[in-house]
Amino acid sequence: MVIPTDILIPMKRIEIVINEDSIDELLEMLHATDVRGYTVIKKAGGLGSTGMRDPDDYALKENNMIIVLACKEDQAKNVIMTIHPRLKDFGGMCLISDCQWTIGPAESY
Amino acid sequence: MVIPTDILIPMKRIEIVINEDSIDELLEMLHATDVRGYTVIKKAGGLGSTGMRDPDDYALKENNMIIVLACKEDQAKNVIMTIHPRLKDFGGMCLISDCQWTIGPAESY
Amino acid sequence: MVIPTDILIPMKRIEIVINEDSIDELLEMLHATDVRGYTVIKKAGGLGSTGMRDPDDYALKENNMIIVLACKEDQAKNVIMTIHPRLKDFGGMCLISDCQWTIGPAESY
Amino acid sequence: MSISSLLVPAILFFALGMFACLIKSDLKFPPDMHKMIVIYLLIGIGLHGGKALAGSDMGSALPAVWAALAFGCGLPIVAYIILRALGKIDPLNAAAISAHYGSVSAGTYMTAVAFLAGIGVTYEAYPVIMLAIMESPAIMIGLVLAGYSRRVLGGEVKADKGMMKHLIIDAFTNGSILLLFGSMAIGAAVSDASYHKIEPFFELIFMGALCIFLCDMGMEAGKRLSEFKSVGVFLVSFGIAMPLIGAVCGLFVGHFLLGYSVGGITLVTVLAASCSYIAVPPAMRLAVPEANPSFYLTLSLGVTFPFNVVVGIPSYYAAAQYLHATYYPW
Amino acid sequence: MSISSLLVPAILFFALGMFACLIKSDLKFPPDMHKMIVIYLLIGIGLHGGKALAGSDMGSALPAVWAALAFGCGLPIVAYIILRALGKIDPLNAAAISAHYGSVSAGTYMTAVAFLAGIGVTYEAYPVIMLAIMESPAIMIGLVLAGYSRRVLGGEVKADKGMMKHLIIDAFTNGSILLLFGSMAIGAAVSDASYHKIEPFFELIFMGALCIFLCDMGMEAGKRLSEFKSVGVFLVSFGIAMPLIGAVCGLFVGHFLLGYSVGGITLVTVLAASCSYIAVPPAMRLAVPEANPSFYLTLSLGVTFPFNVVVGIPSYYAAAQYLHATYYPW
Amino acid sequence: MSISSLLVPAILFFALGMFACLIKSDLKFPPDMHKMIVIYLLIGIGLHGGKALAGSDMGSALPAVWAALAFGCGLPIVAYIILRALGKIDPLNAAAISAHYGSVSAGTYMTAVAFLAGIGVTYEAYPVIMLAIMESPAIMIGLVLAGYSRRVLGGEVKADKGMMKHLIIDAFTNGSILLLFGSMAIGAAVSDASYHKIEPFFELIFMGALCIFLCDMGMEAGKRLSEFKSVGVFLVSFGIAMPLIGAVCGLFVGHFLLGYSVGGITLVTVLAASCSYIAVPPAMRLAVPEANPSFYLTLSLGVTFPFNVVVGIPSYYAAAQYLHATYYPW
Ligand SMILES: Nc1ncnc2c1ncn2[C@@H]1O[C@H](COP(=O)(O)O)[C@@H](O)[C@H]1O
Ligand SMILES: Nc1ncnc2c1ncn2[C@@H]1O[C@H](COP(=O)(O)O)[C@@H](O)[C@H]1O
Ligand SMILES: Nc1ncnc2c1ncn2[C@@H]1O[C@H](COP(=O)(O)O)[C@@H](O)[C@H]1O
Ligand code: NA
Ligand code: NA
Ligand code: NA
Repeated sequence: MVIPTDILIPMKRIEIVINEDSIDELLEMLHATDVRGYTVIKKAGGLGSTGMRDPDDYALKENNMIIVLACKEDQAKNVIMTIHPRLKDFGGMCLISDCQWTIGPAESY
Repeated sequence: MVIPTDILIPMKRIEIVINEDSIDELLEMLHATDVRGYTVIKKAGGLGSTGMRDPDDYALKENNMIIVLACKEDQAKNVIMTIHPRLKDFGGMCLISDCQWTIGPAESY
Repeated sequence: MVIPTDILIPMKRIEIVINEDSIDELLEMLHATDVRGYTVIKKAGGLGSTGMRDPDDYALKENNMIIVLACKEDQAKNVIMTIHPRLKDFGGMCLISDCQWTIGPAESY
Repeated sequence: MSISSLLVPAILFFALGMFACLIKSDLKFPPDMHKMIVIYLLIGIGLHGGKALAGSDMGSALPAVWAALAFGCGLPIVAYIILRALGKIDPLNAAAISAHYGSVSAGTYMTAVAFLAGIGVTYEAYPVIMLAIMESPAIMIGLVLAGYSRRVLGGEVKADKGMMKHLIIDAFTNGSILLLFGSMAIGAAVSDASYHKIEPFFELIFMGALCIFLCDMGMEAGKRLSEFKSVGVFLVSFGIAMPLIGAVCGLFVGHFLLGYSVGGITLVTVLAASCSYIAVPPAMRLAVPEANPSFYLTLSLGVTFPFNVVVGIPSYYAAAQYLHATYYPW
Repeated sequence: MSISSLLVPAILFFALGMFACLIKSDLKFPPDMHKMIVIYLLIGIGLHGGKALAGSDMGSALPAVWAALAFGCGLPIVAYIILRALGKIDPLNAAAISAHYGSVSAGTYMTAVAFLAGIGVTYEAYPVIMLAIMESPAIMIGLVLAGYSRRVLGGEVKADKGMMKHLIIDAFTNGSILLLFGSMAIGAAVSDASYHKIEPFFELIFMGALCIFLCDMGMEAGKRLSEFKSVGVFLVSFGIAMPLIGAVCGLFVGHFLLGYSVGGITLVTVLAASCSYIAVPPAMRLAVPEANPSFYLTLSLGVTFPFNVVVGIPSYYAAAQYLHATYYPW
Repeated sequence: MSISSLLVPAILFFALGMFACLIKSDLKFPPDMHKMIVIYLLIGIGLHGGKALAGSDMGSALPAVWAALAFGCGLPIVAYIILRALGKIDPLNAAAISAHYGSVSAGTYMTAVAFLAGIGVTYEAYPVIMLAIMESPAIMIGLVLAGYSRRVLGGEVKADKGMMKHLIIDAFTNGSILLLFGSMAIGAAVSDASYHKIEPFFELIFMGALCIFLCDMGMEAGKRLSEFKSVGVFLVSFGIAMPLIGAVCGLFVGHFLLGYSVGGITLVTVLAASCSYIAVPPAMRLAVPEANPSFYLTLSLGVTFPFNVVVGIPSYYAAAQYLHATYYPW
């Protein structure tokens, strides 16, 4: 890789999509695993096993939220193992992939 | 990988950015490939070959939409081969990367 | 990989989360590195070293912005080396990962 | 009642919205604008109702309460039977659709109020109580019908008490019901002097704001209406027949049981004929996930609502007038 | 006309918005608020115009229609020639900019209405028709000019019929034009009694809402104005000269051809002098992607609009007064 | 002053909002709606104040300005001492909280105006100047207190001049302050005839719009109030005691130093007793990142604001009445 590796840290990127109603419970679980950083996108729509969700829909008003979180591998394990049992009820999806954190900002992971 | 692999399924993550005007056509194409899940983010902005798009711009009112979709590799192939010929007209971008789906939620892929 | 590789270009995906206030400076830096495409999501929330940010919060009104940008590896290096020194002040995070660009749309990278 | 008196601005704006949708105009109101106007209109109708109630005999309100409960419980059962017997609609979709017809549409009610105001007809204070009360019971009946349907289907009926409780709580803490009841209480509590200070905002400009609301609803109805092919001829006919059945019940109850004036009968009829698109859809989505939302939304927003606004209200008024003139029982 | 009569609140709020932008205040109105007020104002101006038209001789409206079409077609050509001949602006940018000057700005029109109301001057019912009609033709002329420019540039001109058709349809299903025509029709159709019910919302509070709109526009104009360096001295001068040329045409047409009162002449002049920032920019973005949007947006929002609001309107009024007093031909 | 005169709609709507939060209703107003109403209310209060000031003796405004500055500087210091001495609150949190109590809450001020209007009490034109002036100085004092606290804590005090400058500029280009001052200036500048044109929007419907604002604030306060456990008994008591201390100062200054009428004293008292939740929180978040925002937000939005709205305003009015009747010094 041409980018000097000393400014990059290998990490996991976790991306969760979930019904807005369940967000409080999910965040509490994340806080319990000592996650120190995540990013939240509200008012997302989508299609899934429970049908369509469109935040602009006049009558149904169902929103998805997206949570993106970068963390070290052992913490990722922690997160996944913690939320895994509840995912069945949350619905939505939870993806994990590899990424690299650019050193610089406060280590909020 | 420290996370037990039996709760993870290797998948592809497809991320499409597209002008809001073309979204209906794109979604129809996705539905035609039997995609069973995707997530949509509206009111995104950006820069591309056709210039800047800013959803808050007073006069131009051009929005991007982001579609993220996780699926098995063969389905990903399906999706890419289906939308590939239209991408020239859609503009925007279509990225594919590797990810892992955490078993738990309904298999909406 | 089952998707014909001649329609895919290996690329880097850079994902930056930053306080909305710093966005202008960041975008200027990106423009200076001749980045020709990026996507912006506004009004994101999140948790980080500086605490919670919630775009819907009544009193604090702090928003994150997410910038996603796909580019070739050498340009990615360019981007990272340019913004790296400023990341300490920007806060937030900057992730890099591998992805593949589907040939078709104008080459806005 | 001349033709020109039928040209109530609110209804014309509804037509304009449907027209915009028909010609595929890019006209689009911000979603938040819609939410804001709904909040405003609910508070306005509540305050006005509360003030009127404060000046009227509360004992006489009881029959209205009973009538509201009867409509809320009875109409969904009628609807369910029709859908199952005549339409061979599958039980769960039938249950979900039925629930909508026991509840009410504040938008239709307000259009009727605008209609009566436009032709200068007065009405009793009680129908607004019925409006507030009728939102919820239909949801309960919908749950019962869905449970019954599941038993009919022979599937295992997980006695989801949690869901039941959740929905019942929802039905009573529901934002729009709270706004309606809350502002009715406030309207009843405040002094006349205080009320006059807020009257310009909540009454004077009410009818104009209603126009913007109905223009938006016209677009929404138009969007839904365009899906009517996926819904089928039977359901579309049901979406017109059911409000007529409700209307007959409403006329009867309003005139013979409640003994209201022509304006009051019209409003009771509109309540019985209208069908919810605010409180019931999300509840049914949650309680009967097997049902297809595009069925009940197309019916409620795309068929019954426009039918009531454009054809129903003037007809109900004419019928009330006829009834009042013919069978005046006192 | 004393100085204090020039201090119309709407214009002062415009200045406040520009000032906020100048001192880099964090003042920012929600984008949806802007859209909502625009919807409200367009409906208000349409209803008012429709009502006035209903009471006036529709035959006499025809000259106004012709004048509107003439402005919409003629002014862009004048602008194109000036931009090409004097400014050596490249053909496609010239085409895109020109199109804006044949269309109108409802915001400028409403400010002029507020100005006239502030000093108690009446006006004819017809200019509002011109407002509604002038939105679209300029887009067509812009397309023609762009096609001509492409041929001049020698590039292959893909006869993009699809785009042409798409844009023409757009021009007539455009949301703001629909709202304007639709509410004009409604204003003309409803009875006086019905109209009085919605008047408080659409007329009584109109001028106040306009102030908030103009404050927001002031911020927008200020933002655009700050980019004028990238636009160059010639274009900025053009952004001031072109409305003056339009104004001369407007004065001439309004006085000698249409024979309107001072108020009517002022409005016709404002229409001819103003320049679109609603319907035309997205159309040109689509039709002439080679043109730089920051050119036409800076000119239209950052130069011509503030010039018209702050300097233009009172001057046009003074000129109309002078003309009316001097060359009264009847 | 009977009980029913206390039932001001605005306050009842505030209670409704808190109730909705208490029963965990899904009632939620769009965030942009809140921003829009705040913009509207600030402009309305500014215009009204400006108009009143234009008709009054500007020389007599000076004492009000001095009083505002004294409150803005003095009250945070008092608060800081109490928090440090009695509460053993850590210095930086104490500094951040203190700053809020030197600034004002426009929402509380407007509720007081609604209260006085409801019972028909008039007031001087000057308190609105105090409202506009008091927003900023407390931020400066907060910065000074934070600097002092850091020195007390012995930590290296990076003399962050940049931040200081940034915040001072912020304090004066702050959107709400600009709107308030700007519309005061416009209200003072425009002619009566012009003002009458915009009065219906900014005055006539003001009290009604305030109700919606306060309903929303009730929900916000309820949300914050539910966090009061994390804040502790001392801080909650402080959130009630501090406005009372401010009120005593306000009563004294309003009556003995400024010599206002009962209405004017009430407003001055409300200003001294109220506490900012608009301008100060973001400034403290930036300037004192070490402080816990949930402390100052819970206190300001969850404790002091509801206390002032529900209990404070009527009490301050009663006290002003008593003072005026007892120690009438002229
Ligand atoms: N395969 C997928 N790819 C992307 N997003 C998904 C996928 N499956 C589900 N989602 C998202 O998760 C939400 C809820 O999914 P579900 O619980 O399956 O209805 C959907 O509305 C989508 O936004
Ligand atoms: N290299 C890129 N990285 C991220 N987003 C891109 C990139 N290129 C284009 N986009 C997005 O796609 C939109 C349309 O691109 P285009 O059709 O090239 O103008 C842009 O506004 C961006 O949001
Ligand atoms: N580990 C992380 N994962 C995802 N987002 C993060 C992470 N750390 C910080 N962020 C985002 O960056 C924003 C600012 O971070 P900070 O400057 O550390 O407060 C946060 O509000 C989050 O949205
Ligand atoms: Na799923
Ligand atoms: Na592209
Ligand atoms: Na960070």
